[in-house]
Amino acid sequence: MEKFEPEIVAFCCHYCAYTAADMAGSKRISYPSNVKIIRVPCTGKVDAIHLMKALEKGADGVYVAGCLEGDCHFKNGNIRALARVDRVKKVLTELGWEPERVAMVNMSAGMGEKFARTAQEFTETIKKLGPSPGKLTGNGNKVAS
Amino acid sequence: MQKNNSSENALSPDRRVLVIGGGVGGIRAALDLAESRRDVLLIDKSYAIGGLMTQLDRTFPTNNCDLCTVSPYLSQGARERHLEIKPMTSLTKLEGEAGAFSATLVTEPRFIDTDKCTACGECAKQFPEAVRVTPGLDPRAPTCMRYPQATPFAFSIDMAKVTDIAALKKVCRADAILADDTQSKTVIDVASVVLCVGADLFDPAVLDNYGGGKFDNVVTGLEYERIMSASGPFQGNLKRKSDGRRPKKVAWIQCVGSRGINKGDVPYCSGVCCMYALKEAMVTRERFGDDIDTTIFFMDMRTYGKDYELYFNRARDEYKIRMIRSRPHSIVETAETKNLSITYALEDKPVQETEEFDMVVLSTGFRVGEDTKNLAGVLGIDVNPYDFAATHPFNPVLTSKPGVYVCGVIESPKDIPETMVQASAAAAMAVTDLPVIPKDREMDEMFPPERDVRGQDPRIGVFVCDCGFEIGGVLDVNKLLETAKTHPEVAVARAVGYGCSSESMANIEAMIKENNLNRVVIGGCSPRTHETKFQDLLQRVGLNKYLVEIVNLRDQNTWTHMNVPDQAQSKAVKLLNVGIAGVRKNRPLVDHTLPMSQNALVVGGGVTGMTAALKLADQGIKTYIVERAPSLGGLARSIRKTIEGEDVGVFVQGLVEKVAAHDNIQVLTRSIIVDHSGMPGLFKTGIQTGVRMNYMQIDHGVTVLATGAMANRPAQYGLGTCTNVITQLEMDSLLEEDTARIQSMEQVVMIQCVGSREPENPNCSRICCQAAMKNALRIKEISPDTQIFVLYRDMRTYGFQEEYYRKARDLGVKFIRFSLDMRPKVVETDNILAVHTHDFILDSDIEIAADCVVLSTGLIADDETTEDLALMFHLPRTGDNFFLEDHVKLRPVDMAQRGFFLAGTAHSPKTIRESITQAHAAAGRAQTLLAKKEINLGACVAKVDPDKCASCLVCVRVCPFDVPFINAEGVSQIDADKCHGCGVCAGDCPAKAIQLLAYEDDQILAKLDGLFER
Amino acid sequence: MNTESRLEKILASGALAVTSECGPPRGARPEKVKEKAALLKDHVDGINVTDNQTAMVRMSSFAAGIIIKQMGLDPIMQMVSRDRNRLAMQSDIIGAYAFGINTMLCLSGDHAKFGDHPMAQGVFDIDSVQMINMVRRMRDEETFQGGAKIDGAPKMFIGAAANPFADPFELRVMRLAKKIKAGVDFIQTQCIFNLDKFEEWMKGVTDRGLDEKVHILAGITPMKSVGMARYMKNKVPGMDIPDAVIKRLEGVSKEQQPEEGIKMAVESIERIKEIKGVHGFHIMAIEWEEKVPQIVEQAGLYPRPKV
Amino acid sequence: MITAEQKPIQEIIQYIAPYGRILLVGCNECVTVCAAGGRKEVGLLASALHLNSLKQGKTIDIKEITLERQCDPEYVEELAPYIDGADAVLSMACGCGVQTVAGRYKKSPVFPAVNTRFMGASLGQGVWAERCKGCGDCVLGITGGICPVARCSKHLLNGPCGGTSNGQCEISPDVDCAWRLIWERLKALGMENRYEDLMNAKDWRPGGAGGPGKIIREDLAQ
Repeated sequence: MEKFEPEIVAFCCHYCAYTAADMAGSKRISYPSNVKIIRVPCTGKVDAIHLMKALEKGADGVYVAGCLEGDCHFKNGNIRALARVDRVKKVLTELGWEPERVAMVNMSAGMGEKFARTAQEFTETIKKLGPSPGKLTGNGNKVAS
Repeated sequence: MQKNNSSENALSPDRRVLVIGGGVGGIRAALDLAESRRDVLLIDKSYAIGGLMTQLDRTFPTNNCDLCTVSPYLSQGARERHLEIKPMTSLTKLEGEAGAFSATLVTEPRFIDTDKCTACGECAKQFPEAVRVTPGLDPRAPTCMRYPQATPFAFSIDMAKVTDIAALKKVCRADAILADDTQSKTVIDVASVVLCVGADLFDPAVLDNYGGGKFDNVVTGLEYERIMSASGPFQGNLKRKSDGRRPKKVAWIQCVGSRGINKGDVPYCSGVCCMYALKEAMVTRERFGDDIDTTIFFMDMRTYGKDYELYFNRARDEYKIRMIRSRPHSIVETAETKNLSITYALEDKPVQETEEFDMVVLSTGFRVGEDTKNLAGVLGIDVNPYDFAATHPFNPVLTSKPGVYVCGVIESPKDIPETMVQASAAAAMAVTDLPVIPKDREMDEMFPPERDVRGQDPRIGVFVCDCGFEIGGVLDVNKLLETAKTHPEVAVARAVGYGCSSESMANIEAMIKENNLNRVVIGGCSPRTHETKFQDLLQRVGLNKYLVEIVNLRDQNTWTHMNVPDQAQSKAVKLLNVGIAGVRKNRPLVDHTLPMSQNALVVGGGVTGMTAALKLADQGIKTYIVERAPSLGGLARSIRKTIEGEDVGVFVQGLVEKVAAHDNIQVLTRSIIVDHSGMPGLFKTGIQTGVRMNYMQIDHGVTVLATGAMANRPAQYGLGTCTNVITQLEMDSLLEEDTARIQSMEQVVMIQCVGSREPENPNCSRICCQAAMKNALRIKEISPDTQIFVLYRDMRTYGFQEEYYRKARDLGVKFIRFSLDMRPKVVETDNILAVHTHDFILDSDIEIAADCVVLSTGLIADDETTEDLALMFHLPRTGDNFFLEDHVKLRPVDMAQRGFFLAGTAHSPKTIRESITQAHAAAGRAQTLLAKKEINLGACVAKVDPDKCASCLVCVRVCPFDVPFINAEGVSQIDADKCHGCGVCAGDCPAKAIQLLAYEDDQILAKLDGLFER
Repeated sequence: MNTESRLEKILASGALAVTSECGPPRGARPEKVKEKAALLKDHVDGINVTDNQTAMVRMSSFAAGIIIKQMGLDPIMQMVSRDRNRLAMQSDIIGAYAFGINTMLCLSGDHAKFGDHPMAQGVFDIDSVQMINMVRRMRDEETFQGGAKIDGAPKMFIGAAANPFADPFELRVMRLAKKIKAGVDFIQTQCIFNLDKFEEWMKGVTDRGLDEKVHILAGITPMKSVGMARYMKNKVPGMDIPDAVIKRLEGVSKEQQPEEGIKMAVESIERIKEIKGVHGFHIMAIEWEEKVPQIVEQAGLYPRPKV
Repeated sequence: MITAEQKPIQEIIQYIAPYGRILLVGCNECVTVCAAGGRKEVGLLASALHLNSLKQGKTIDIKEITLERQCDPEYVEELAPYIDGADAVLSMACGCGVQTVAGRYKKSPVFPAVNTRFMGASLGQGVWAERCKGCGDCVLGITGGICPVARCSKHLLNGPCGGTSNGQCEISPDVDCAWRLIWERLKALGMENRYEDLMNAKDWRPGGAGGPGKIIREDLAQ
């Protein structure tokens, strides 16, 4: 079997996680190229539907990366994001999908290493889980929308 | 582009500031002034601005590409409306006095009309000898521009070398050749002058023992930078000059020409060479192979800057760079291999060693150039024995002549961050010679009217930077563009070299116009750093600035996946697809603005805080000083003398009185900050003040953090248990108060790095070596017979402090090195102190009886204060709890959170003089923000669709800032000027009636589509 | 004298009345009812028959009441508003009366949530006060709640519960007044452990002269063990158990705790006897009916007067 | 407001399993406000159903539409252009909405995607509590504005039962004893004496005991 390379989407907040990702770059810390970042001003903007749609469109895993708890640039956007991630986990569980395919992580802008480590760990988690249940049926990820 | 002629509404010339020197410091000073809406003339004798930094490959401590780091500032320089740049120009006469100088300028002929030149390069191709080129190792650099992002972006002709002027004129399709261009002389009125000419680098050819300029494979640090640089002679490949082979073994020799007493040497320390050698060695191993053996020969490792010690530790421990503490005797070249043998002696070995290397880099330092010596005469300023500008003991940017200020290396050797601090400080000082700015001065439109693109089908231009090696070295940009072209809506897909260079920007502008593009995707650096630049570009061509998407191909792709180019390539394809899919959905948006509060809050009432407050208050800014202690003065209250011998107490008292008397300053002592809200330009901070802790709230546009640091008092070496073990601070007092006691001391032992450079506090405290020298010299003055022993790890008397170190040795102070694994022990028996240590030179343990042991304890962050404030203000801190500035290199006083500025020891340990400089700099930077008078809130705000709104109140409840409300129409209303743009409401709205502009759902979903399509 | 109720007669005589209770079995075994009732036979004036106590399904109080009645004893039929609407209640009341049951207790009933059918819909068509009023009108006005005349009205001696310890405390006397207003004849209180608080309540009752209008039987429960005391303190709603009670039980060995519990119950009765307005005792020995005679005897309430 | 919550997703999946084209209809009234069936929830449910069909290897076509109000025929009429393109309708409205849709489009199977719970009030973000039983004979005027029918677990009309503990209902410490609240309120209003007024057995007919409720306003009805 061909080696499974998951597609992973990371919604990163501008002030912390996205900056941390840049920081990882400037320190030349490598992490799996599977992770593709979508920048948002605050993880509080990341709606449950964005996570669901990412899975629907073909992501094998999605995570939201925000500021450390208590350090959100917008006070509590990251707490809202966590609640939404938890809700999506519940829906996935009910659907028989692995809830580990979505996650919330927190880091500060300076934590380039943590960004890389998180990306690495999440990628490994998804590799262990295997391809998204939506792909196993050979149905592709094409969904009428 | 650059503004050569003053526009019609030009301001009266007496308001101008003349900045001499277009290096990074001069640019910073000029930009600060221009951003504060002061007219500036920046002159540089070269044909393009940028100075030394543009020739460097990467900069410490971030190891970023220098060009990439500096280029945003350069092109900013070109576009800033209050700034005029005159290259190839020098000052020949300065008359008059501060506020009303008359300056005579001479501009050399360029023979090229910069307005017409498109830098197509035809002239350079056909007449290479006549076009002025890159200095450095190899005259035939791949580009004939001095560097790819040159400003002004135009060539320059050396007419003396032109044989056929007609032929030259013929190749220039832009008709830019000015064959009869002549030297021109102008006399202008200026209010003040900022001198920022930097210095030359020492030419090691004058030394006979290292073969500089003689052996092919012996290069200077700068030449090594050029060799590694993507725009250098070998296109960024590390090669030996002798045979083009990649070296396997490279050595750096420190202090070449510096800290010496021999022929050609100068006694001072150049301050930057240790760091650049470490950087060059690290980059060598990182980029050219970790099989390259790298060795640094040094006397003292002087990594005294903020977090620099960590950098040194990384170089040694992670990059395995070999460190040899020795000043080599000589280098001998092997004739056939052109390899180099270095002969050196180790501290503890009597015999000399010899070792062969492929390449040797001489770490040469700064020398004041001949031109500059003349310039000092023209300006009429005093200089020190080494021709650097002589400056005020408490303010290093003040020269002996009122109205003339200095910054950067011409003041003393220093690195880029310190130059940036001084540049901002000098700019802030230069402003004081100008009248206070009238409040109603309006900004006028800089950009043409916007094209209406609504309803048009997307026509997307995709432009990918190769950024030299940074992107192009990892990705196949052309292949990437092929994929981009397959999108039907992509009209143009081009590679643009260094996208942020003026040339590429002009190209992109042209292509947008030519192809009638209405959407742009830039593949290059992080949008965090480069988005604004390209948004400006769009505005210049009449497109709304939100019609661009920046795809982060460098920071988040080639930099992290440089070792797996195929993965980087496929990720790049996807990221670009995301950008293309996303930009299709971008809509033109309008930025919102709010009037800015013109008040300033200075947190901390020490020397730094008071200095910053005075500077701001003098400019008519209402300034609040919040100080926790019952009185002003801070840590400086406990310091008596500076190393220069100045009385600190008198100085501090003077400041306190000035602050107290100032109409624009309100001092709040016994005060703490308890809450904070608002946004940059409109902050609200709650303060509990006075004995009764009354609450008050102040509005302010900017905040200066000057909370200082604490004197460290680690319980080491008997401190706190043995009476005669004291700190340098206590010795400083003792020297003023009890001369008799000093005279009674037969032997004094000083121990350096106490509580610093240790695992629990890994950084260097910077001030302790000079403090030890200061006190040692004072002891010797009072009591010449007292024997002084200084136990040190590396003496870090950087810059001109080196003189005091030398003087101390001359006076017989004994310096004994120790290492962490063999640290000294202080033993007290029957009230008699003795210090045991290992002497590496004698290679034996020794015992020194001491009447007094003085510990150099340095400064540590006030963890509690910085933590409280960091939480309240949302500010980042370093690992050792100092505040962390936005960019350690280029923005050393700006915090990442706009509107916050950092100065003094809250930033990192530093001397009073350095703190004062940073205070001026912070005040200056704060003024640039306040000068804008209004806050741009951006366009990223929540917008309610009243037709969809169910008035459910969810937005009202979840908004972290209580902005939404249900209006008279019965639907939610979110005022754009109050919205912070977090999008929490949009994420929770059950009716999907709220969208966050610029991040609307369809935009995010389109990006996901882009990622997963095909 | 309104009814044939033995309890009413005892109370009318001025003697202290004693009642106890008997939970019907969770099955169709009449002998279980008989066994329990036999234990109480000579020592009480009436036996409460609980109605699906704690919302657990049991033999109906109506049927168990008949069994007890047929033993020649005096059942007090409990009826909760949880399980029956007004039609069912009234038909059961006349049916019970037809079998000679002449004393009943009107209750709201524990919420179904606590029982073995938590999913059940509680009826709560009328509440306990309204039930009292309904039964009184059936007796005194000989009309159904809906207004129609009854041919052969049930002459019930009407009881209700009162919990002096539930809050709001200040409402507890008023609530009693309301039940009196609705027509209640006697009250059985919640188990009393906090005697001070009970006295306070009784003072409120007598201050308003309510003791003249209703007979109050003080609820007494002997503690079997310290574990039971703790459970009741923490888990049973509306229960007020002072720490002193638990301490006292903790003070004796496990084997001696039942005896100590009985002793405490007897001491309580002795003290409550002195309180003005208390006309009797309702001894609820939960799953410990065999000890009721001992308590009655030790409290000096034996032999029971003949009426 | 009518308060509802989404049905377990597996139940919804069972309903629509036989169908390939689903018209998923939200309602912008009560169920939007209680976050059970507004535009956002419609999107999320559609996405969940897509994820499910992806896993099953099936395809499902879901048309999402959110009406202003599903309990008004005029708004429900807006579904007409889409109804033939759907094999089944999944309604996220309360029972009233589901029935209005089912009544209008008789040929289409209409399934509920939410459970209608109660008439409630919002206690804060994300919290709703039952406040009215629709008994048809409001007693709030004599109970200090707190409804014993809706808020007393036993609908007691004449005061608290004996199960009140620390002011809370016997069924849970999280439930306020309605009669404690009524009493406090009456006291605050100086209307303590009201408490001893006997409240007679209630006539339940207007609240549904008399058959399905219906209101006809003669002055308005056409």
